[in-house]
Amino acid sequence: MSSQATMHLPLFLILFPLLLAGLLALVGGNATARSALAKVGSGTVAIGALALYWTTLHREAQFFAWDAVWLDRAVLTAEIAVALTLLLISLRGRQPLIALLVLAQGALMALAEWGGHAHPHVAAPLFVDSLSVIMALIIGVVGGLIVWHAVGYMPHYHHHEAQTPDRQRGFFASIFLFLGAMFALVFANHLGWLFLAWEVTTLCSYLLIGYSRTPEATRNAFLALRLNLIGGVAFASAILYIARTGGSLALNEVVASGSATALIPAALICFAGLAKAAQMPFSSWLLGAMVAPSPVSALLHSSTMVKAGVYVFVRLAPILQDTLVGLLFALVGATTFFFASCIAISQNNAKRVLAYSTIANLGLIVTCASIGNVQAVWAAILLIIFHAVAKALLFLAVGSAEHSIGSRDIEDMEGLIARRPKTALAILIGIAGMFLAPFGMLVSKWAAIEALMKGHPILPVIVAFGSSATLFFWTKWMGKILSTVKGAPPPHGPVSMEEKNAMFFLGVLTVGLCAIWPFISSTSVKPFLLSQFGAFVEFNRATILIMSIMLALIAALPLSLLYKGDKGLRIATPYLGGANVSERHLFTPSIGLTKPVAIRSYYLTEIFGERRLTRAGFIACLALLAILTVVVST
Amino acid sequence: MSAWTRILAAILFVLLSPILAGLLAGLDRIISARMQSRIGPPLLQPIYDLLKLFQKERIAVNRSGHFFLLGYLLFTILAGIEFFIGGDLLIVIFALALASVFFVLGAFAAGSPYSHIGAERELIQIMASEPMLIMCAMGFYVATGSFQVTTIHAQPTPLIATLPGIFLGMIYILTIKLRKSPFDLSTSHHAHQEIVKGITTEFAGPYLAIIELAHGYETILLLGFLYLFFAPWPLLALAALIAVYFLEILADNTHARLYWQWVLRTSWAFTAIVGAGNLILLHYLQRGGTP
Amino acid sequence: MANRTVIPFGPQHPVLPEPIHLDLVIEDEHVVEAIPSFGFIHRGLEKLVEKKDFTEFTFIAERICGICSYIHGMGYCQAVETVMGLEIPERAKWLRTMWSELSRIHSHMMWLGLLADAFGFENLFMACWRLREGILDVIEETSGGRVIFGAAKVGGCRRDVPDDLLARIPAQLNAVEDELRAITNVFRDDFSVRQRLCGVGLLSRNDAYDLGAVGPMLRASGVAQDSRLDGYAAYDKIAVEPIVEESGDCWGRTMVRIREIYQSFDILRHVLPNVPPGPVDMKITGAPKGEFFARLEQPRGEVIYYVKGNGTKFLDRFRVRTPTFANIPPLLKMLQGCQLADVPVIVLTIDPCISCAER
Amino acid sequence: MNLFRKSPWIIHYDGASCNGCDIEVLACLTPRYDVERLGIINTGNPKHADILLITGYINEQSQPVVRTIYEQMPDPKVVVAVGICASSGGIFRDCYNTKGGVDSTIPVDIYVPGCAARPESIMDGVVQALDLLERKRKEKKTRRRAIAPTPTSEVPTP
Repeated sequence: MSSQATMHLPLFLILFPLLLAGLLALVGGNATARSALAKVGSGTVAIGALALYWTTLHREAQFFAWDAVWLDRAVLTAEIAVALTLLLISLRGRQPLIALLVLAQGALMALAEWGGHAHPHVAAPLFVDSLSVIMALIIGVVGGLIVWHAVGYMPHYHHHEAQTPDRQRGFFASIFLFLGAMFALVFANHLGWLFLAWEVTTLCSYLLIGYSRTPEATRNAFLALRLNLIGGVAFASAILYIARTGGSLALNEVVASGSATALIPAALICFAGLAKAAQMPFSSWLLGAMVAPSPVSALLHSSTMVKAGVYVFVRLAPILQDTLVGLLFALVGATTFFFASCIAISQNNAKRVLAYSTIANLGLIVTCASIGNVQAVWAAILLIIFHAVAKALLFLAVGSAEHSIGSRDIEDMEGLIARRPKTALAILIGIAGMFLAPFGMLVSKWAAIEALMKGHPILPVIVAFGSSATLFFWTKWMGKILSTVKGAPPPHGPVSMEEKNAMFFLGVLTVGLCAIWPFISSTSVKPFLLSQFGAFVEFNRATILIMSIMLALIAALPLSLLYKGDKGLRIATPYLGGANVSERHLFTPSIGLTKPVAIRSYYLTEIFGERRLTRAGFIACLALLAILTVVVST
Repeated sequence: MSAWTRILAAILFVLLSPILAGLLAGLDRIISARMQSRIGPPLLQPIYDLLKLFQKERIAVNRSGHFFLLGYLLFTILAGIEFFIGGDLLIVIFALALASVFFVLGAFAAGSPYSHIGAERELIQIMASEPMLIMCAMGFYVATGSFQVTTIHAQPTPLIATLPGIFLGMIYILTIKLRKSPFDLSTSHHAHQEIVKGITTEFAGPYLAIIELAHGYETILLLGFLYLFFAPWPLLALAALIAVYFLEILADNTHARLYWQWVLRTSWAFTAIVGAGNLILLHYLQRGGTP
Repeated sequence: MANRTVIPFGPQHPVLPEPIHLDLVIEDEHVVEAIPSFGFIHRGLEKLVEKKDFTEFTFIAERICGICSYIHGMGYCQAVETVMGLEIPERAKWLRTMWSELSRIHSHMMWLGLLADAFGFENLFMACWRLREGILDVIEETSGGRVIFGAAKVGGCRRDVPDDLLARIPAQLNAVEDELRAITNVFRDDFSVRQRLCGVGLLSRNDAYDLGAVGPMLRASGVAQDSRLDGYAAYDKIAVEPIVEESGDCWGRTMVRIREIYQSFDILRHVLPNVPPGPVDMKITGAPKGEFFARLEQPRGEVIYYVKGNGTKFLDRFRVRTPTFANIPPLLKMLQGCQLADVPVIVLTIDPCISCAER
Repeated sequence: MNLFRKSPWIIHYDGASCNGCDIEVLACLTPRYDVERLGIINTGNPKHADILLITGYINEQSQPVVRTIYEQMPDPKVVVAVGICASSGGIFRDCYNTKGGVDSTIPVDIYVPGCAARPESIMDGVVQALDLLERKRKEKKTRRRAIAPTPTSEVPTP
């Protein structure tokens, strides 16, 4: 147990958002006060996370011994309060299944608490290690930027969706509650505390998804609640199991006890993680979450919620390593990666493409973490970082693009580069960050393939197929933005300053991370891996060099556009079978005088149809989970 | 191999590939012509064509398309350098994929319907061939324990003995990469196509020459991949490469162009069976039969 | 879904050697709609009857189309001869039959090559066209021309063919036929070719009949109809069995044409030794008065020539109803719902002769 | 080295012909004539082509098409009118919608006679076009050099 000196920051990060949530709930009715509070809050959270990172550089894990009975009582009370709230929600929404799930959770937790065995005791309920710090950075910086963006975005949202009642007070309060819960989740060492944070994020996601209160939004919010509560039941069972077997509820001790004793609770918690990380067959809630305003999607997809799901996987990776259970979880992740990537090909709604891509990438993270060897975990952590940044950027940029072109259809983004160059650039950077060498996601994907080879070769094979599908839909989208066929219709509305700021910073982060990831890897990921595995994979310097060359080349290429020496270039009309009319994309049709050419992308629905592949993916993953159940119970 | 020979190999790749690829294409055209009872062009024809294209007027639909072609060429060469200098195979594959993405984006940016359809088809072709390329690297890894070309090249026994399935899969997708029938969906050199020249439709003169040049580099690089299967015995390797290339020409001359669905389905199915099958079998064999 | 690409297909397009234009509406690669546009090679040559006298007009008629040029010229002559009540010499009738069948073979072989080109089988294209040269050689030897050879004449033939040449031709034809077997086997059996032809461009028997398809199109959908049965030229003395396939797809149409090539070889083997001696043309006096039409079987199907004379050297009206024209409605029907890759193949299976259709 | 002599790529367009010359143009590509010996490829895409072969005369509807194709070809380019219709309108000269030969619409460099033009004459026409290509390129170069001092000549001055 180390000094208490740095304990203030984590505590502050947990409590400050909660305080802000309370403040916003009180005075958030006033627009000026609300935006000021939200801005201050987002800035403080981001700075707090950065400060935490700075103060813990190269530090060992620190545990905060804090043994007070009243604290346990308080947590218990909070848990009961959350359960009651959920029960109330389910009764009001006439959702008997949800009520049943809440009651089941309550029963399990009650058994664990008063089931007649020794009350498990956790000496240090909170801790900070480099993984928590990385997660805190993501939550604080990316989450903070998203909140900043939301301040500018929400008035536009209500301008466009005039029929939606303005409940921004509750909106921002929920967001800060969410952030607080996420911080608590990554700093909690006591599984009971972790579970509380877990349930609070579930509750917040319900509130945020159902924000617009349209029938669709309400339905999808309940869907999210239902699926996540199934995971919650598994989590509660894990706690009960540990309590009954007389184990420790401290996360670090669970991990340290190894796969021989802790495999069953770890599997149960990871099952909960699957639901939260929207893996098949639980993926539908994340798609439903698209009805919420863009910042909510960004929050759920990049820095919070789904990241909580994969966080527990990374934490429990040492237990899963080299076990059949781990392999099965890895297969669920890989299968999800493959199917979600393929389905994304058939989608033309930008946010759905992003949603499927999130599901897919979380699948990859789950796969890596479940394999659990040191290199795979390294890849998983880097994937979490890069994905959070690039995906947040994409969601925010798509949200802004939606406001300026009035559609979230990818086909309507044709020629966005000419119409909204900055937003288009943000989207392009985000997409490049998602799949192109030498950007972040690819670096980690490459490490993932190498790491998975040490697991089982079938995993990288599935990943290889899935990633070729990602190449298709991302490139298609980039091409759509770049292709200048139509003339530029006038943009709808302005983009607010806050939105621009957030997109700018995230864009810089996406590109900047490519340059500084070796630094992050050695300062933050390395200590964590050393503490967990006692080993670390050094990266080949030549590889880093060639990646840097590629980055430099890509950066230098646009400079060639500045070179105006090409006076010999003649601009000609495109090839239209000789039927051109003098203007660029008009041709002489069969009937009528002129007709514009229309170009649409391929969606390959006959092979990558959503319904068919979703069913196939669900069946495959359910079968894997069934095998998993058999393996765990024997 | 010493560092100097590796650097020399990379330099030779950059300098000689266009000529080598040109000769290969010339030979291809002559053999094809003979198969069609024709005499065919001179051996140096592709090189004449390339040089001529550089002398043509530069025309384009807009000012941005050719910028992407530069990326295509640069990253193809970079991938080749990384390969011949003995670097990481996965990096080579990713750089190659990046190059292809640039090419496709160039065609998208050209904003013409025919090049757009060509670009979409090219994407389908990339999607069809990409898994096999990655599996090839994975096969080398399982067999040698490394992704480094130098290590793979230094194996004492030819890898074809342990990776026959991977080799077959590579031949299959080579047909896609070389744009040969039945897989010449996005563009092709000879036959008339429903999408005119597909992805290259809007690129004229020097820009077309850049594409041809990059394609030449890509061809040599892919043959380099195949060479690795026979690395310890260079003569056998040469014979195998000639045989494979002849096989590609033969396939080109004995097949109609097929549908994209067919191309995608068969190449995924075939590479999944022979490639992944080979990998998994090898994985278990190496573990001594104890899964 | 509204993700529809709209592109112009033609008039300049490498797989359509002749300019027609389609507004293609496609979804992914499925053709939703194809709206044709014509007129790029409309010459208005029917109107030329006012400027050229009826014997001279034979040359114009031969240039309705350069592929089945001879049959156009002969059909026109036949119509005029009927109006004028001329009975042409027997030898001329047999020679006309010979040249019609030679034209049919060369046209079908050319078509086979173009079809192969359309589905991207370059080697097959080259092979078909290489053999076709053998037929063109025969045509050149007998008439002096390759594609437009001007052998038709009102009242018979412009040229006689020496008997020793007639005796030599069967050997030449046999040589071509032997080599052709190997090629047509590819069309029949090759895996990739069948992938591209079988089940593509289905036209049911009823549709073919209702939409007025003619020629191999109609016969491939199971309707046994062949104008040669009407017995013009020397066909009344030759047993012609209409070649019918039931499948109604592109493969069926290919098979019909391939079998017709062999049928034409058989007919020629029967015709060549039996060409009777005698003159090949007759002297024409007067001018046509009255109206009539001739109905012939072209390689592409049934063609109708309508002639109306007023007793002067210049006809009142000349009208051709060409098979391609009749086959356009079925074509549009077939194009709906096909793949983009099938568009050239389907367009080609009607064996389009736009020059004929637009005149 | 005169590269255009070695690698002329052609494009063929049917103005308004009877098909006779068209199939003879195609026949040039096939084994008996095999123009690929001379490095000739039938590209089918104006943007890749050096030589435009036009068969048939020009009518109302094909005129803009021919113009478009000609404009889309990069310099240096040569136009070969194949057959007597393309040269002068030929037998169809008296038709009511004729615009005349190809030279009524775009500048023609080589005229190939014949009805239908035989493959041999078409090849002869193409071969005669080869030297023209190189000459045109040189001309253009010198012309550009002459114009070079006034690069703003394209911009209309107010």
